[in-house]
Amino acid sequence: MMNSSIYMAQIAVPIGGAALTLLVGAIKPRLRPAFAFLVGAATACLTIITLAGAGSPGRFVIPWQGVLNEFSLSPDGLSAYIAAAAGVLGCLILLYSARYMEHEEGLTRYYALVLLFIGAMIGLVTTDNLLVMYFFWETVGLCSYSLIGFNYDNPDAAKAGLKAFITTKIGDVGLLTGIMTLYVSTGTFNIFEIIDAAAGGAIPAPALSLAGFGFLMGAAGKSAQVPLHVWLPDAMEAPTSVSALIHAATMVNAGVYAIARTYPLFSEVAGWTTAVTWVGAITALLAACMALYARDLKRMLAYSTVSQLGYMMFGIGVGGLLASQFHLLSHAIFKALLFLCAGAVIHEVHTRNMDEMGGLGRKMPVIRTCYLIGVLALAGVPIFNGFWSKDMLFASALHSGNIVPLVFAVATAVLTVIYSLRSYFRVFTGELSAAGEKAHQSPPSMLLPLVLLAVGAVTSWLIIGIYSATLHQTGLIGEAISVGHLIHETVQSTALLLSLLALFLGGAVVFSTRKAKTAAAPSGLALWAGKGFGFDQFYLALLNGAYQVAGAVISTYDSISNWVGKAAIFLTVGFGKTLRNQNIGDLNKNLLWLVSGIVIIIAIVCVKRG
Amino acid sequence: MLIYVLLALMALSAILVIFCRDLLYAVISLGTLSVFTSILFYILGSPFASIMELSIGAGLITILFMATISLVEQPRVGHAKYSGRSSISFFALAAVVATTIWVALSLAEGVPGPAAAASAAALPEVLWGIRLLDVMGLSVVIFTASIGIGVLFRTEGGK
Amino acid sequence: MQSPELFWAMRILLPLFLGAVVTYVIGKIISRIKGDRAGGVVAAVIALVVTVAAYILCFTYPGAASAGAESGIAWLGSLKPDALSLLMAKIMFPLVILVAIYSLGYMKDDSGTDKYYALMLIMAGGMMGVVGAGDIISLYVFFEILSISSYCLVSFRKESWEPIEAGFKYVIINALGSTVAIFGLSLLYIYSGSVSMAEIAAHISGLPDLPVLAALALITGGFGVKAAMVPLHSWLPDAHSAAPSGISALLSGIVIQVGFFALLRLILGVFPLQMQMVGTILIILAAVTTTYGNFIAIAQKDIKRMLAYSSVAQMGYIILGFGVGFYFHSADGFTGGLFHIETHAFMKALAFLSVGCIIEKTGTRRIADLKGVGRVMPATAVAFTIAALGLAGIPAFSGFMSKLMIYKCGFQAGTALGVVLSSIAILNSIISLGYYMPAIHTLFSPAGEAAAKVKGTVSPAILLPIVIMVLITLVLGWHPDLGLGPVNAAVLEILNIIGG
Amino acid sequence: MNLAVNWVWMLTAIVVIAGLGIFCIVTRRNMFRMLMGFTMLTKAVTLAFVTGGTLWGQPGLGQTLAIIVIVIEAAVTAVGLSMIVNIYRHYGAVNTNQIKRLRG
Repeated sequence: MMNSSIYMAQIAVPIGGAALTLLVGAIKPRLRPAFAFLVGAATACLTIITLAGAGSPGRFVIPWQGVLNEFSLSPDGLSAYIAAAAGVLGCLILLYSARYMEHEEGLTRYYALVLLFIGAMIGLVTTDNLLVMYFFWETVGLCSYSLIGFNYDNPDAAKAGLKAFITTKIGDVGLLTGIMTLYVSTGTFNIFEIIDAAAGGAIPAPALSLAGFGFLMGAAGKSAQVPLHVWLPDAMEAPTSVSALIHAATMVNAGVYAIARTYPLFSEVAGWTTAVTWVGAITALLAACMALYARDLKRMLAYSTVSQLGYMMFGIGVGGLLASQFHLLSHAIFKALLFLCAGAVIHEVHTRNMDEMGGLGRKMPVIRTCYLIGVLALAGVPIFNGFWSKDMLFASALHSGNIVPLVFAVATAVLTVIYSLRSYFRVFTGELSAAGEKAHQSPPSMLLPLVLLAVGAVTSWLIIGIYSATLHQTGLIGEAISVGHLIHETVQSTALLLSLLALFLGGAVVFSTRKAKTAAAPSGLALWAGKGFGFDQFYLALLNGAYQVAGAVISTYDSISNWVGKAAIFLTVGFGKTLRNQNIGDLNKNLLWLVSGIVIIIAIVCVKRG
Repeated sequence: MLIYVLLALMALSAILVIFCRDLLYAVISLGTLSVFTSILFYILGSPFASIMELSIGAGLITILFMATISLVEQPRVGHAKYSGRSSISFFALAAVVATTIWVALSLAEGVPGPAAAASAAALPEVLWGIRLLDVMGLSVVIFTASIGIGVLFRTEGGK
Repeated sequence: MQSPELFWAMRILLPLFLGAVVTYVIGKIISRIKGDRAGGVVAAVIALVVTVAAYILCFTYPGAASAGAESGIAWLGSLKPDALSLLMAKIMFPLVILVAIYSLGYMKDDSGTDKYYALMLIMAGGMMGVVGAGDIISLYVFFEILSISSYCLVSFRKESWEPIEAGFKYVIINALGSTVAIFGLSLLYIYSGSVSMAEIAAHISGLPDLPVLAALALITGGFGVKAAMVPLHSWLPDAHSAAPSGISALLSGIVIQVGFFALLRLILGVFPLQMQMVGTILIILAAVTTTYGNFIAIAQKDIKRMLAYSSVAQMGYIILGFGVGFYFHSADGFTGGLFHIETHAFMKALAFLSVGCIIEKTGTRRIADLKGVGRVMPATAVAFTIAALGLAGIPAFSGFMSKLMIYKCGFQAGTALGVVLSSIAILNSIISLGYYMPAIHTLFSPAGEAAAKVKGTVSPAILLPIVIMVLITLVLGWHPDLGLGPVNAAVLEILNIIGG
Repeated sequence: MNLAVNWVWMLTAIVVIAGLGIFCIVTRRNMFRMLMGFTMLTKAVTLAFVTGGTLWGQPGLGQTLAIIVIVIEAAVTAVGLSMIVNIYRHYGAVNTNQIKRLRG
């Protein structure tokens, strides 16, 4: 049993640090990065320390009375690891920011918001009070709004922030409805008590299902699931370090967490798991198609985040809580790695268009290696952490018999391999582009986080034993599995075939078409694939087909979502304008309205009486 | 009987206020309305209210209206230039008629009989006794109105 | 033992009204001798001393212990203050004090500020009279004191056309409204033969049904004008946007709520048997009011007008709380409504004060012209942002807490109607983001012309109230219980009356 | 005090005058006439109070209430009239047709 004040500290340190950053910014602006990093490091240490006690959750309560009831924290296995991801990755991102952001304006705001973001995320996952969770949930939203719109001189950035905030807020309507429904049925905000009450049948079925779908809506908003994912790609206007923070460490994990947390509560609700599965599967496939089509490096990574989040949702839907959460951790590491690499590249070449990059591998060898590791993890190549978790996801889906969504997931895996490897080749191999002429290796303080993350991407799956044991102890999964067990299972399972198939198909497409795309001397494997198999034409056609499909999907989807968004805005504003035009400033007309209002009241009275 | 005549006259002068063309005649009709009201008050056994109505309603307010109308120098604007009057008037008049009928019918239901024996406290006792707070309130109202009119007519250079 | 009536008359009303006279007289003398500005400062200081003194005195309320005590003075019988009145006093006084401090900086170049502060005190006294009144005539008298002083305050800057046009519309519409209300009250008098609310309530079950309901409808409609229920609201956007910003803050923050309070007093005092009916009317009006206010605010181009329409929408929330409370007999509804009055008072006042400061510096009120103001006036713009986020009901700001209670009461009712009402309320908070966020967005977007005009710093007299209100908004957002004490007492009072 | 009055007619007259007052405020476009409508409406209220006082044998109370209403009416009318003067100074008109700048 951990000393419980440490739970409080891991929230209080970053949030208090955020407040102090304002002070530091006012007194000694030069010290801001160092100070923020120290706070981040302290937070990271605290979150890691709490991991040890996560198996037997303590409950730490500050009596808060009244509306909030109590400010209670109970970091169990589920939350402790997400909190640790937020803390550690946040710390690395802060280290990276020191150099990456050094020439920007408004750094006080930046560091304060990043620390607040990390603190709020840790608070979000560690509290067991749904209302407090909602508080942090919205705080995270506000932080993301301000950080995405950090460069408010850039109208696109400001608009993207606004879009992120309002889109996620639409999802929050569902979440708040869900929370209120649960509260009213059970009289408590404590999620564990609610789960117990639901098990005892205290919550009527309609209320439970309203709450379940409300939570799904909230999660879809926060975790960028279809159809509320539109904000995430636009959020690319943020500085890259912020993107890494949002995509890997904090914001988007919240939705997946909320669904995982309430899984025991809603799993019996009719249609809920199916809905989660399908939302996840469709999101995964759709976003992968879009990633294939993207030319902007960060945009591609953003779509890939949406796609991977779809996997996590899909995993929860098919009952693979462990797989899903494990994938969340893997994804957090490799996606942070990819974003930070991308940031380093963009920092040097000053463009985000992959067509204008190329051949950077020679100029930036360390980053090349790190990016390659990230890409391999994303693609699910064996040994890297993404492979294991993805394989577990497939295994869970197979186990639960959700075949059609599984087909979606495998198709997504194929596309993932294609776009991720292609991005590597386009950026780091081939001829050196004009933009890359002046590129330099990044400074050590930016490379250090990359190397650490790369090591993590290779090795993080080894913690599966501890992780699953913790989840098992907190009662979220049936049985823990050890590393050996994991390897054994994976090698034996049918899912491995699916993974490898996806890898093979994707790899074949990439390598066979590399030659066609880049006129440079083909490397060994592509030559072999192209000439040896003679599949060249076939794969090229396949790729073209995929491209066309992706193009069609994205343009259709874009036009639909644009149309819907525009229609909603048009209707709202139009309705407002119509109302506004009603008031022509004529006193007599207003008085007539007023008198008719009184007559209406009299009429209501008459009707009600009669 | 006199009461009914007075009521009819009141209604008539009210209609005159609304419909007569000349604004000055409208003001005079308003004064007439006050005078009739005041007579009615007297008949109903309320001499003080009657005097107040006569002096304030028929006197002060009429003079205020007259003075202001002469101040804006548009005594004969009449309502020749009304536009959109027909539609508004129609609806409003319909609303008035409907409400009147409804109210009259519904109110007829339970008019209390004249009280047999009520505590008939005289006016001064009531006014300076139990309603003293309201009288103080009235002095505040007058103070407020005078400051307010001072605000609206202040001549000092403003911002 | 001091009786509540005597307490209210001597410690709340007397200081305010007497203070108004003193403020006016001394302010006038000083401004004759030393000039307008000095007179204004002196008047402001006297007004501040008076309000602070009355505020301190209002904490000496002996509470429930004195509830049965008789003053022995017959004419004080027309006052009947209770916990509800005390709650309003505790909201109003800080607001008036802060606005008076703000006006010290904001109105320093205006003439006739001696009258301004006197009218402000009278307005405060009128409000306190309305919330403490125990019979229908005193209620009406104080309501008219409130109305007349606010007419004159709205048109205070008579040099430009806007306050005058708004003022005239305000006078006509509100005069109509309050006269309709007193007409309804006169019906009550004709049928019951009494003007004391307690006596009317005692007789009301014996009265014929229709006149009572007619009176109820007329009173609701009449006071509803002051409470800005749609479609009785049309004066509000004009008056609130044309008034000096301090007065806009008072009008939006507390005056329209007092208008509703007049109605509430009568409902509680006279019509406890018609709860369902009242609930129905209020729920319908509230749903319409909130939705209408939010939609029309989206289309506004003038930032003060936008805030004024947002007041309409927020008033809808308050009325919704009470409507649900009456209809479903739920204490949570009353808590939500009263707490929203409290939080909204400070948030909306904050919004108006900060916007007033921005308008004064930039000289424009068009939202589109305010680009980049957030960079040259960061503190004020951040204060506006906090107010707007609070008004939109984002957690961590006080507005969320009060709105949460209003959402909760709908769900708690357990019926489809309750869930629908809560959903309407929640959806409306999204719609409201549609105008708050673009405004914030504009303030912080790249600099425009207006931002270039800003010169000099904001005076401390303007900044101090803004900072205090920011603190209140943030603290109540995290620890609502600090503000819930008086609210709970008031809710208990309501439940006592309606027997819940 | 027992006058041979049919109270229903009395009430009807009150309602009719009030209705005419409201009608006048709503439909007339001349500001003076709008204020006159308000005055008429108030007359109906005073009459109602006096009627009530007579009806219940409380002439003192009825008169007091009527006096209160009359004084307030005068105050509001005075403020309204000074508003009209100011409007005239700004707009050169006293007709609501021309006072429509605040809209939307």
